[in-house]
Amino acid sequence: MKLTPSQMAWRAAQDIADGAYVNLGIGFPEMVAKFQPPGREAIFHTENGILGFGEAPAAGTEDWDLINAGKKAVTLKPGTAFFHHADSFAMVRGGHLDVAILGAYEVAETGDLANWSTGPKGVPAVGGAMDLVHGARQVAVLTDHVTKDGKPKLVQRCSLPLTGVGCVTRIYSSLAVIDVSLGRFVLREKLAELTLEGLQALTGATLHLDGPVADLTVSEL
Amino acid sequence: MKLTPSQMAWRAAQDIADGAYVNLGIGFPEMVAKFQPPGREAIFHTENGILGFGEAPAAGTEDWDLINAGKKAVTLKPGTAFFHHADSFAMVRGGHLDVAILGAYEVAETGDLANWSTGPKGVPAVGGAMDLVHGARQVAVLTDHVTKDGKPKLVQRCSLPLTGVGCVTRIYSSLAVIDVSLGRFVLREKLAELTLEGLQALTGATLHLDGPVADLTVSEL
Amino acid sequence: MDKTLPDLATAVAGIDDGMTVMIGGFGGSGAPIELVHALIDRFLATGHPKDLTVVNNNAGNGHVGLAALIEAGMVRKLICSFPRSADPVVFTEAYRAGAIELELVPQGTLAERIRAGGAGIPAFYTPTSFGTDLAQGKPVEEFEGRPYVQERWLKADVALVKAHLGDRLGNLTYRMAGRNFNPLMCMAAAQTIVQVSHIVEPGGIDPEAVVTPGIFVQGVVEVASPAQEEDLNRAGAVYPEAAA
Amino acid sequence: MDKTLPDLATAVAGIDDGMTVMIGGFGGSGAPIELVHALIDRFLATGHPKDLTVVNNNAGNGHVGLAALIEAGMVRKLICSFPRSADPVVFTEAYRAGAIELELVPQGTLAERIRAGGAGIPAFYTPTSFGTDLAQGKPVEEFEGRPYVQERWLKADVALVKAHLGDRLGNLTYRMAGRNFNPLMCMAAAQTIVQVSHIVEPGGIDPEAVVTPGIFVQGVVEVASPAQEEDLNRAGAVYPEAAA
Repeated sequence: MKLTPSQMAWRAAQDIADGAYVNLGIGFPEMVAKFQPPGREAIFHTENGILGFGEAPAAGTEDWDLINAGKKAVTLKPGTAFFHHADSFAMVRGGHLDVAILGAYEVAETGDLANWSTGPKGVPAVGGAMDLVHGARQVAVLTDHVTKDGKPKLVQRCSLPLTGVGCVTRIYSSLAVIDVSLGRFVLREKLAELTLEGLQALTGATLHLDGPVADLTVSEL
Repeated sequence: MKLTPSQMAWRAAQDIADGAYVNLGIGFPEMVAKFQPPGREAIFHTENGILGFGEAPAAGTEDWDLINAGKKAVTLKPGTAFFHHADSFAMVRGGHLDVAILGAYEVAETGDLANWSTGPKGVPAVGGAMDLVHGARQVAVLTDHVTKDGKPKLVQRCSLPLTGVGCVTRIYSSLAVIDVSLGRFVLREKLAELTLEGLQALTGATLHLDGPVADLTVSEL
Repeated sequence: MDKTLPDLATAVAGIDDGMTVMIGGFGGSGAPIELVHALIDRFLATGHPKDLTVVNNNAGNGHVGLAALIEAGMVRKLICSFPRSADPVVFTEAYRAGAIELELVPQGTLAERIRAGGAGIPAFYTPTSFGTDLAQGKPVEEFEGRPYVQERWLKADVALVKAHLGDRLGNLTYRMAGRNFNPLMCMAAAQTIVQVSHIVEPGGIDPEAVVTPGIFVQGVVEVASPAQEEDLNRAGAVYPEAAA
Repeated sequence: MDKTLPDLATAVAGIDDGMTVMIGGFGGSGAPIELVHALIDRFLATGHPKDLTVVNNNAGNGHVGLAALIEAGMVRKLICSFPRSADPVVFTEAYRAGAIELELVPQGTLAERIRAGGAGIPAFYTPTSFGTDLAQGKPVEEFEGRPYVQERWLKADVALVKAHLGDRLGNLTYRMAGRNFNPLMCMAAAQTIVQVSHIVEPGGIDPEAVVTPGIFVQGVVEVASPAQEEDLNRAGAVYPEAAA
């Protein structure tokens, strides 16, 4: 009774307007590109200097100079542009992206995001995430609602090192769609088979209501 | 008994090494490009985004998208590169130029330069001069030794608004070649027909000697 | 996605009183004269926009383009590095009459402030202008034993830009030294309106040769044979002609 | 003027112990593997250079290129944004053993610090990292009601860069997303050494298409068929082979 990563990606893709400039984080968020609704064409940005690239090439036809930030091969499309890293992050930091969709270890009701360090034991790696949380008009998170151990990933305050303060505006979880607004989680959609109480029990901070909560409906995929 | 602007430009050109990256200020300094010694090829930079341009085109063949900072038409050469203004001034400010040669209203023995404003009455115009005095390894001035009224342009302290503090390293005047070193004018060359006392009388600060003073010899042109 | 616009009048329709407008070009090279003239047409027809703050390297030359914009009385303030030209009479008279405010900025600082505006960098330090009148009132900080002046970003409501090729996604190339401030201004404005000599299909510009990626552009209008300010001035042109 | 170099050994001959070396590339794309391997060859033959500070987006992958440089014990400190990869074992082991120092920098900040180094901007402000561990000890200033972190420029003694075309004046183009940090590193190093797939005559690169103008380049060496890190790793390559 939870969405698969593909289903989360599908749901996130429904909110992306035609012509939007979008950066998709490494991992599950990358899948959002596959689920653009018919008739809409978002333009995808990758930190390593490509705007408007196409989908993955067939295996064996990769060109390893044509990769995305996750080091996966992509393809050219008519209108693709290349640029260097400083121009790429001018796009990010300068507020030119409409949407960034990132993974998360934890998201707080304050909008704080933790997604780069699991603490002092691991090798820390931040990449472009700290830049992406500033600049994009909409910073969304795509994440399982709870950890593998069943602990809430949506919390009052992050316990892990922060990626950004007060930056997340929307969460696409495996159970719900939640806006982050004025320091509160505002529930917009939840799986129909889940009660509000059931969802609250899996969430580390209070879920507020602001108007009706829709059913989170996703096709099988 | 003074050098013409062409002769000053010829003298300055003798000090430019093969392969040097050089920016020439608007006006008399622009003429330096014409007098490169045989076998040497400097690469000229202009603030408006060209590196390695060629000489002026024949009248009537100008392309007004191909101009220098003085808005004069130039030409392409094999190896010319175009770039935008931020990259152009990265070259300047980032210390990538070997030599900048500028005009002057006044130069002080401290190396201070005044060349952008004649005071509150005129319309001020600074252009790229304030950037050029920082960054180029050698900042030279090419100027008449005295004003049209016969007043010294080489002075103890500038009376006009400064372009830069302690930035000038060498002066090619209509009478002499003078280094600016440790807050002093050090005379290197003077016109043979001029006595040291005669030159000092036309100079607003003490001329120091550091080794022999050569004759400033320039062909007729 | 289609960012192409049908005509010049549509291209400048969204520019309102009091806006900050960046205008590309260095002297006449890369100057979007047709867009500027369309803006003057709008002002003559409607009385708007006025009280503009204009950012340009220069202050116009003769009686066309930016000079004509100033002459029409539309510009309250000019931010530029070099308000001199072969024929600067329009700006000079307005300035001496106190009819226009001038913020003089060193050219490299102007370029970097515009880039900073586009890149989300609110402030930076430069050696340029330290110890001069143009650094007055600005914070100074020492790094590695050398003093630097803090400069702030510069943004605009609208940028009017001239490019060479453009596609409907807004990807642009420029023509020689006509590039100058244009790519920077594309980055720094909320609305970037570009006149191009040729609109091409997406893919018609080599992805390696794109100078301004489309993300920085909101509108593209084709002006197939753009005028050069230098040619207009040599011919003694005045805009609008009726004012001659 | 001729900046071409006869071979890889000559290209890396000037790199000394303790230097800061920027190495271009994002993962394997645009990574100058042959220059890095030539540097390893020099170390194996002479014991130098060592104690290098290396600037790269990543920390190597597998046992070639930057990973091999670390494995050879030549790197004292790494400045990077993302020290993870498909096979990060070399860096991870060195890091866990305390054999290598890590300065972790957000990717956009890393790019901007390098550009600032090349552009003569000693410091700038960015929203990135505000309120996080990576902002610790850095000055914070508020502009227009929002807090920003002050970051400093980053320069190098040497940059090792991979480009596509290069001429003897040092003008360069890159290949697709192999561009990444390479043009920035060219600007920020006292000595920029570039491996190109093809050396062309001056004029062989369209002046409009030059990405790195020659002023930022000190040496160019041709490596006609450069290896791709991804291909080497899929083949299980180890450099030098004897170490396998």
